[in-house]
Amino acid sequence: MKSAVVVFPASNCDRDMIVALEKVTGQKPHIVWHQDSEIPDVDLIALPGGFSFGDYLRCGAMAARSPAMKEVIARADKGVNVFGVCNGFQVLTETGLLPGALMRNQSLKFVCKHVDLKVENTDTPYTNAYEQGQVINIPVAHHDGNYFADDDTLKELEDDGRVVFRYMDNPNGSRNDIAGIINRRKNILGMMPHPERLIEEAQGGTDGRGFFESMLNSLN
Amino acid sequence: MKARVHVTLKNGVLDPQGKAIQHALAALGFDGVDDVRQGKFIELDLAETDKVKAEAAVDEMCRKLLSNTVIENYDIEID
Amino acid sequence: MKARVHVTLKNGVLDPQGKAIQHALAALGFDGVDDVRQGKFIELDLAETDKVKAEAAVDEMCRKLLSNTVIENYDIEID
Amino acid sequence: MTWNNNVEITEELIKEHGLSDDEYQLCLKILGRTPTLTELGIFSVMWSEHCSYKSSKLHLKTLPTKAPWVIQGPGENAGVIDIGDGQAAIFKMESHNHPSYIEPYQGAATGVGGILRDVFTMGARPIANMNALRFGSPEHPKTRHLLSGVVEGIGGYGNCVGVPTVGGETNFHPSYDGNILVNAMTVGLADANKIFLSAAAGVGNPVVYVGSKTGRDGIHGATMASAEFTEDSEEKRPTVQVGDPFTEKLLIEACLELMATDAIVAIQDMGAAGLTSSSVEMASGGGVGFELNLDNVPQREEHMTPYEMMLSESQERMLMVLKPGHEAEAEAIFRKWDLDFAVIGKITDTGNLTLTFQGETVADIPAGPLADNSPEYDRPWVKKDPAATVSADDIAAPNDLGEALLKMVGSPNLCSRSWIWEQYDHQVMADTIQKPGGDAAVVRVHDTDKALAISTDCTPRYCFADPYEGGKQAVAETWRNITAVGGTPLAITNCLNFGNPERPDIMGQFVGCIEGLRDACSALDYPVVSGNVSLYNETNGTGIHPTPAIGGVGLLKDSSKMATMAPKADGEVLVLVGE
Ligand SMILES: Nc1ncnc2c1ncn2[C@@H]1O[C@H](COP(=O)(O)OP(=O)(O)O)[C@@H](O)[C@H]1O
Repeated sequence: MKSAVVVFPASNCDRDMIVALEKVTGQKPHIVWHQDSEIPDVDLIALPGGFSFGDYLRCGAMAARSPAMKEVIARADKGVNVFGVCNGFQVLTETGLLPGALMRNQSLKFVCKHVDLKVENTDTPYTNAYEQGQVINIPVAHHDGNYFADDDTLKELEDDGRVVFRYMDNPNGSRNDIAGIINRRKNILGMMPHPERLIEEAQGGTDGRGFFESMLNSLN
Repeated sequence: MKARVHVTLKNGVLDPQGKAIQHALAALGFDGVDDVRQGKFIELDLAETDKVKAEAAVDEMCRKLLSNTVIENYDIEID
Repeated sequence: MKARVHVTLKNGVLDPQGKAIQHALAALGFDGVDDVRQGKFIELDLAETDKVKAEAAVDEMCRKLLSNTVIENYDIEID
Repeated sequence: MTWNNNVEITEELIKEHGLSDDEYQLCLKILGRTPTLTELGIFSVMWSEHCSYKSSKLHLKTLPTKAPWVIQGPGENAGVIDIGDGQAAIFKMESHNHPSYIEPYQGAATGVGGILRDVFTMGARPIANMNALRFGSPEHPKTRHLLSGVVEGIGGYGNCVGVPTVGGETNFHPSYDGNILVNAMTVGLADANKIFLSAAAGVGNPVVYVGSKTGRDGIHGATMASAEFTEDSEEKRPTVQVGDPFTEKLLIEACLELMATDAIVAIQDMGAAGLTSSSVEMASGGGVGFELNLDNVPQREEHMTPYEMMLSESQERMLMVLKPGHEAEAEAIFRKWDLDFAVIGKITDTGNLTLTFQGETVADIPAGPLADNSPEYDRPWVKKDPAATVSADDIAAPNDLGEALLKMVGSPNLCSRSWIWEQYDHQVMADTIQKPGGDAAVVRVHDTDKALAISTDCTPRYCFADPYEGGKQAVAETWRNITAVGGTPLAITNCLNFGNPERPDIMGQFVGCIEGLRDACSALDYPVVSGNVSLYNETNGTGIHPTPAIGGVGLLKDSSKMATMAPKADGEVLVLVGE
C-alpha cells in the first residue's frame, strides 16, 4: 500500500503515524511538507496528530489552508483515501471535507487516557478488520475533541451510518458521543483517538492495528 | 488603519468556555450571571489607507481564515 | 443588562497567536498586515439592572477571574 | 531616542542591581574603571545567585560526578551519559519557582521550555519530560489556582512540542504556601559522538542568533529569582515571560536539522539572563572574545536599549557559533522553519565581550573574569541536629485499620495523581512503555530493545527532620524506583530548592542535604551529572522545607524484561524483601 503523511509545522504525531504505517503495511510512507503542492501517487493520505501551527486561532485552521491541503482536497475529490487523526481530524473539519467542528473539551482540560470505543460501522476502508459493535480500547490525547454539528447534520450522520466510532464513556463532551466520522463517499475518515499509538504489545495493546490492516484489506 | 474583528459563536453552538466561566463565577459567589459567551477579539494593523478597501480585505480574511463559518459569526470595525 | 468585556494582552507581552495569524495571513497572500493581536471577547448577561452596580460587579469579575492582570488588560462596556 | 549608557553609577543603582559593596569593588577591579549602565546590568545578572551559584558552588564541588559511563558531568547545559551502542542520554532538571508563583500557567510553561532547550542545545532529541511540584496546604486559598495553572502550563507547553510528560511527583505542605516549587526535567537522546558543547572557538567565526525576536520580557528575571519574596513583590507584578511552544517545536526541529550537518562550532540556549549569560559563557568557555553588534539583534519592540537587549529573558532563542562559510546553509534551515536568523557578531581574540550599538561601544568586559571570578561565598552555617527518632511503639495503633487505610489513600499527599497526568500527553512519540502511575516512568529508546527508566523523588519532611538522612533518602528513592521497574540506575540530576542561604540554619540544611547526596551517590556509584540550585524560596522570613529534588535515570538493556506494579495472575505470591 502506497501512502503519504502530511507534516505541518508542529505536527507531532507524524513519526508515530509513519512508524505505524510502515510496521503494519510493510511500506514506508512518503512524507509531504505543508508547503509542497504536489503529492506522489498514493492509495492513502494520512493527516497526523499534533499542534499544527501551535493550535493557534483554531485547531487545524492554518494547516487547512496550506498548499499541501489544496492537493489533499483535490485527491479526496478523486476518491483517494484520506485519514485524519486528532489534529488531522480538526484539519479535515476546517477544510470542510468532513462536517462539523471540534470544540474545546467540556472540562476545558487536555485529556490523555485510554478510552473504550464502539465500532459502529465496519463497512469502511478503515474498519473492515473490526467486528460490528466491537469495543476497542484506544488512547485519546487532546484539548479540543468535543465534536459539534448542528441537529440536521447530526441526523444525517446518524441516518447514513457515518458515525464510525462512539465513546463508551465520553471524555470531552462530543455530541452523540462521537469519536470518529466518515464522509458520504466513505473515503475520508476523521477521528480523535490515536490508533497509531497502539500497534504493539509493548505500547499496552494492539487495538489500533485494525485500522491499518483494514486499509490493506480494502486495497485487495 | 486599524481593524477590530469580533468572532463569536453562532446561536445554538454550545460554548464550553462560556459555560465554564459562568460556573466559575457562580463558585466565586457572583450571583445573577445568567449567561456567558466567549469569543475572540482580533486587532489588525493594516497598511491600507482606504476604508472601503480595508473593510473588503478584512472581510475576506475573516471568511478565509479568521472565522470558521460553520460555528462562528464575525463582525468588523475599521478606524 | 449585558456586559461586553475585552481582554487584551498588555503592550510588550509576546502574543504568539497574533504572530502566527499574521504569518498565516501573509502565506494566504494578504499583504500589508503589519501587526495582529488576539484577545478575548466575553459577553455576560446579568440579572442586575443598575448600570453602576453592574459595572462594579463586572470589574471585580475581571480582576478575579476573567483577566490575568499580570499580562492582560481588560475593558468593560455595559448596556 | 535618548538613552544614556553613561549614567552616574550611584550607590542606590548598585543596590538596585543586587550587587554588594564587595562585589561592586570586584567589578571595578575587573574593568579597571567605572562600569557603564549596560555593564552594570551584565555584572548584576551574571553574579546573581541564579547564574553564579555563589552560595552553593563551594559545596556542590564535593559531589561525585564521575563514572566510566559519564560523558559530560556538570558545567554544560546538561549532563550526558553513555547508554551503549554509540548512544547517549542527556538530561537535566531546573526550577521555575518564582515565575510560577507569580503567573502559574506561563511560569510553568516557560520552565518546561527552558529545560527542553538545555537538552536539545546539546544535540539531543528530547524524549521525556518529568516534573517535581510542591504546593502549599490544600486549604490555602491560593493552592487550587496555583496547582491548576501550573499543571495546565506544563501540559500546554509539553503537549504542544510533542514531548511526552511521563511522570513526576507532587506534594502539599504549608511551608510552600508562599513559595511553590516547580522543577522540570527533560531527558533526551543523541549519538554519543555528536554532542554539542558551548565553548566557542575560531577567531573570526560568525556568532548567530536564531529563534524568536527579543522583547522586554522578564528583564531582571534572573535577579528576581535570586531575591526573597516580600508581600509587595506580588503587587509589583514583574513582567513575566509568555511561552510560545509552537516556536520552540520549530526551534527543536531546525536545530536538530542543522546539527545533522557540519556547520556548528558551539551552541548555547539563551536561558536566564538571555543574551548575556549565553555569550559570556560561550566566550569564557572557549577563552575567546565576542564582538556583538546589537543593532542586528532581532527585536520585537521598538526602541530597545542595549541594557534591555542584554537582560531580556525572551524565550525560544539560541546563540550559535558557525564554521565560516556555513551561514547560508544554516539560514536556509531556519527560514524553512519560519524562524529568525541573524549574524550578530564574530569571535575575537581579545577575550572581551564587546558590545556595539548605533556605532558606539556600550560595553567591553573581560569575559573570563566576569564568568569565573564571580564571587564565591562560604556562608556560615549551623548543623541541624536530627529530630528525635520516633519509635513505632510509642504510637497507638489505629482502632480501625480499614478506616486508617482509607484516610491515607484519600489524603492529598498519597491520593492518585491521575488528575494531573491525564492533562499531560504522556504517550506522544509512542515509546512510553510505563506510564505515570508506576514506580518509575519507562521510555523506549526508539527502534531498539533498550529503554530508559526515569524517576523524580524527594521527601522534604525527612530533609527537614534530618537534612543528611533526607538527602541520602532522596537519592536512594530514585534508585529504588528505577530498580523496581527493572532498570540499572546510572546517574542523577538534581534541583536543590532551599530558603535564604544568608541564614545559617538554612545554609545548614543545604550543607546537610549535600552531604547526604554525596554519600548516597558515592555508595551507589550513581554520579551527579547536572543540576540546578534555587535559593531564597522564602516569604517574610518563612522558608520552605529543604527540598533537594532528585531526578534519576537508569537503563533497561532489554525492555521486554520491564517490571510493573500490577499483579499478573491469580495465586501469585507476595514477597517482602529488605529490612
Ligand atoms: N506532577 C506530576 N506529573 C506527572 N506525574 C506525576 C506527577 N506527580 C505524580 N505523578 C505520578 O504519579 C505517580 C505517583 O506519584 P507519587 O505519589 O510521587 O509516587 P511515589 O511516592 O510512588 O514515588 C507516579 O507514577 C508519578 O510519576
